[in-house]
Amino acid sequence: MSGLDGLYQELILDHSKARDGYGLAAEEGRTASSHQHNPICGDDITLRVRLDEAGGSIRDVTWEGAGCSISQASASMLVGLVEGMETDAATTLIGHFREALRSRGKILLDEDEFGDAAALSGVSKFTARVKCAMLAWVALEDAMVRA
Amino acid sequence: MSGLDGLYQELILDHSKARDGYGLAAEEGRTASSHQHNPICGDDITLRVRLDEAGGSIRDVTWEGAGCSISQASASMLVGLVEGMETDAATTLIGHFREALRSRGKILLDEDEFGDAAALSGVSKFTARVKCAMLAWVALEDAMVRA
Amino acid sequence: MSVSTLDPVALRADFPILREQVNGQPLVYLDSGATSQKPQAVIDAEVEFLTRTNSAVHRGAHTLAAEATVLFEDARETVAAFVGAPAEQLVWTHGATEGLNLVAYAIGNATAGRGAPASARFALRPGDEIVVTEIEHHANLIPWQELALRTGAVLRHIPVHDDGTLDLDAAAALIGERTRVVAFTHVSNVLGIVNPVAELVARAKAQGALTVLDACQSAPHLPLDLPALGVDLAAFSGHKMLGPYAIGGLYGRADVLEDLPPFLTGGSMITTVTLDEAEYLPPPQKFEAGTQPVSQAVGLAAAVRYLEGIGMDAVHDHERMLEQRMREGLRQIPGIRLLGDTPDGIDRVALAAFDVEGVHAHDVGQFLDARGVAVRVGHHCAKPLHARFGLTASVRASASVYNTVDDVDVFLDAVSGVRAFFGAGA
Amino acid sequence: MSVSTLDPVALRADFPILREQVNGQPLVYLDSGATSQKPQAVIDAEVEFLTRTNSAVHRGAHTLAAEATVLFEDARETVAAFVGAPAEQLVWTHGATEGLNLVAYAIGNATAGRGAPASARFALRPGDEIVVTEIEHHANLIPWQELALRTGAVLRHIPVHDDGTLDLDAAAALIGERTRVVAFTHVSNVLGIVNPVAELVARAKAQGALTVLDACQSAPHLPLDLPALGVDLAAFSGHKMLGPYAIGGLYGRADVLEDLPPFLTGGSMITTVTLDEAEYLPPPQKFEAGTQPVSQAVGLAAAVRYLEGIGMDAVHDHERMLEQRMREGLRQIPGIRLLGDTPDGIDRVALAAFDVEGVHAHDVGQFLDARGVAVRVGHHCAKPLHARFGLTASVRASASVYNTVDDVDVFLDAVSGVRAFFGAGA
Ligand SMILES: Cc1ncc(COP(=O)(O)O)c(C=O)c1O
Ligand SMILES: Cc1ncc(COP(=O)(O)O)c(C=O)c1O
Repeated sequence: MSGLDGLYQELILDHSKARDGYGLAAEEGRTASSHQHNPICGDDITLRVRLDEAGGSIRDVTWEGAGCSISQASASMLVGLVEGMETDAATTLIGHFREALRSRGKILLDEDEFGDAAALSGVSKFTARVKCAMLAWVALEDAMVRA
Repeated sequence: MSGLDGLYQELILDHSKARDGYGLAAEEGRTASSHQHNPICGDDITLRVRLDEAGGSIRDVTWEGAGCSISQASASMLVGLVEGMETDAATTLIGHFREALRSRGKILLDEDEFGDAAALSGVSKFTARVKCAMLAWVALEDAMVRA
Repeated sequence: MSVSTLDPVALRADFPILREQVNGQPLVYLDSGATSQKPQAVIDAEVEFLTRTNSAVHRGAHTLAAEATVLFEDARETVAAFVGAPAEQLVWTHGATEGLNLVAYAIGNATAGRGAPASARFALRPGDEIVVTEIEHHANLIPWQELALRTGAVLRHIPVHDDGTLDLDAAAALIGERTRVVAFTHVSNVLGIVNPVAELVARAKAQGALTVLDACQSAPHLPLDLPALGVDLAAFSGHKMLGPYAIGGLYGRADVLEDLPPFLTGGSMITTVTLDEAEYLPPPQKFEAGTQPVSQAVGLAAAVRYLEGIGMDAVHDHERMLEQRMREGLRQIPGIRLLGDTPDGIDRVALAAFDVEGVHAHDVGQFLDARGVAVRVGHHCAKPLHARFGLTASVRASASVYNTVDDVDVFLDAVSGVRAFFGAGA
Repeated sequence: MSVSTLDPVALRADFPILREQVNGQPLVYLDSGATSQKPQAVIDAEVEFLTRTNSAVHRGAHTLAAEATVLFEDARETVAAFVGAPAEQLVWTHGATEGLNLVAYAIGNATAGRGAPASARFALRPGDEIVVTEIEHHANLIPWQELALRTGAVLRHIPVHDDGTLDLDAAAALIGERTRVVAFTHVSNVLGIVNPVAELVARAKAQGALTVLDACQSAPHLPLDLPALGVDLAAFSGHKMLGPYAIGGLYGRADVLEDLPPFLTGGSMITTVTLDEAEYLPPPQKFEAGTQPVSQAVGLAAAVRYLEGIGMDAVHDHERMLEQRMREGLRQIPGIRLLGDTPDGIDRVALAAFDVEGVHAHDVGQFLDARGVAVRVGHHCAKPLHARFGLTASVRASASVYNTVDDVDVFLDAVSGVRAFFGAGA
């Protein structure tokens, strides 16, 4: 079952339980939220981003929602990764993430750039699961635009 | 081209030109008409039957219309065949004709029963042409019901 | 092939895809509720048609066209007979979704004053009621929602008991004077329960309402006699019954098909056309605009002959046996909740949907897939039913003629490992 | 296979049916306007899919479902690119008839207040005008008649000149302020003339009218760039372009697809559904209710790759050559009247419809069939056009990539014997 282990790495199963950033923080300062929904499996997420006063960087990201372990782990991993990051850099990061996940296994996520989330590389080969992994990232992208 | 000659026997080509009974007779006594149309090829016929006073037998059959040589010949042949025939017998005859034509070549039209129209036996193998040959006969069947 | 009890191990040889491996494991295909696999005989019938006879039907006088027309109309007779109907009462569609939309739109057209004078009997007035059930597939729900929204009719829903059976007392109260249409499924694609068609039809008929049956999940699995069931209209899909994609049937009572206005319009369904108006052929052609799914009709006839070769009683017995083994096995696995777990004695098809406590359906499906077991996860196009059971998704295993006891056992063994893998429960 | 001029003799080997005999004669198939024959590559693509990957798309997480989804969406990209469009602007349909009905019904739904607020821009008011042409196939005529009759809109028709070209002066006068839709064919299936799309689109756009193109008879025969043509919507059928039955495409401008309400409703086209209401996915899924023609999409992609392998310019050149030989030959046979016999310089596809003086079209067809030549006879689903030329039926020969100069010559030789056989003329 190498395929399965490649998808569900320890780190993913751990994050899917830990769920960093779960529970929406209060709306405070420059805050924006995004609700995303995957009609195929019914997964959904509400993600909130709070920016610094100038709007140039991310104070924190919190979220709520239900979904499979990939979507939960992916949201949890995202939280640690983008805290304190410049919004421009976060947008670039999300672009790289999307590109790798849509590559059908051809592009791996770099550990230096993606930290724990690099464990999501394996999802890229499972085309039906790419949307699960993307859900939180799309929500952040959308929220930053509105913030 | 035995197939083609089997379909277009001399008798058929002759009848398609002679068109016995062409031109509708005046409505007189027990008269009824029927209009039939083949939507696939656009052929149509208006056929008029005049019965004797008791309504038990056919005085004459006349018709007008446009269509392929099979449909024209078939109408022409029908005219001579049923003149003077009892309506019941004509109904039976039409039933036999339909059965033979739908038999995909298995049932031949008997010359004693069908006269010149027996030459239409060959049509039965050409499923796309069965409706052409039937057009006048269906019109007569319908007209007799209304008469 | 004319066995009275079905030997799935022998049948499997007829299905080339079942020789495939998935993730290094032999394929255990338990997703026939979504789409069935096709026997070689069906594939061959289509290929034979395409390589020897292919041409447009009902339109040409040339030899191929005539031969193709004969094959196409013979196929109609074969498929109609399979559901107990004469050929002229079977309309070809591209599937159940199109068949159900056809009925809803035709009623909408009657409401807009289209069709023959007799079509007026189907016209809806604001306040008229359309009754469906809470367990419907979206294909037998949304077309009625849209029809109601377009016409001012009111949509009402027969509720479902906790065990998955329909609440017939509520149905009796719901179906009343204002009811004009009662649309319901023969077998739910989530619950697998065979619904009491006769009772619902009797109630609808007593009120003069039109009955529309979704026979998608029954046609592949049980002997079906639609005229005997008394429904006015019934839709099914070829691809779920060992046939090709993009072909299906809509059965209708003769007078209903006669009086309903057409739905799709175009070629091959008219008698005369001027620039401003058209007159329509009698049914079934009235409902068959445009080039028909010809090779697919021939393929579906081959599928039906294949099923008849086995015998639909044998098919049903075999699937009941699988279904019982599946449900009994699932009941013994901790943390499994079955949807529609009826007591014994209620007729069913071989389908079980369930929730695994603490593990998302998507993850369950992925875990099973790694063992070669193909099941479906999600809401199975029955969101309201899932909501009724407090879920957004479930896992569904659904079997067909080619599934064996071994398939069920591999599936059960895999399911029993799910919670440990994902660290759910103890 | 990447030749720049087409070698039909070599290509014929790819089409198994062309090895058949009809009435003891080699088959000369000149009925591609009705439906084309399929190369082995198309048949193989479908069989390969059905025997190795078959499963429901967009619905399962298991391996086969994921692979099938990838193949299905890749097919969309391939077919979309063939008509110059991005994948998300190509809606799968079951054929042009369904595609054109989709547009007419979606407009009807907008008129009934359905869809998003932006859908209101398509709503018709009584007195609004829909403009079609006198040369349309019933599939691009009757849906508009019915829409007009349901909504109170008025249907108007652009007339045709005696030589088969559209009367553009009349078009300029007809298309006005009240015009909301202009629907016309790219190439008539009776005349074979390529219509001036750009001019008609410009007139329609100047009035803010929606343009709908019937690309059925152009897609198989010429390089097509639908966005460049500027039409809002365009429909075509797979079975006419070497692909399977029961699959077709509807191209749409992004904003038009976005704002049109859905047509068929059911599974796989929704985001949320409650018992009373549904919300819809973005296009193209919004228009793709129910199980899609999956193997057929894969087959159509193979057909398109086959055509691209030849090159659509080479296809068009080859067919123009055949067309010229056909028309020149027919002109020399006494008693033949060509429909739409345009002067040189007007672009055409390889199709010629004609009347034989004194011999009914059915008889002509039968005579040709005996020589192995398959042509179509009748009104070709264009009754008003035939009426315009004072006919109820004609004979139509239509060629495709696999037809040779020899085919045309056998055909011409057979036609020249018709009148003598039936004793017409001298
Ligand atoms: C010009 C034209 N439009 C529309 C159609 C309808 O296509 P289909 O029958 O494949 O739906 C055809 C073919 O019959 C056609 O030739
Ligand atoms: C109960 C039921 N009804 C309707 C449908 C729709 O059938 P199709 O998608 O073949 O049109 C399905 C299958 O998806 C079903 O299971």
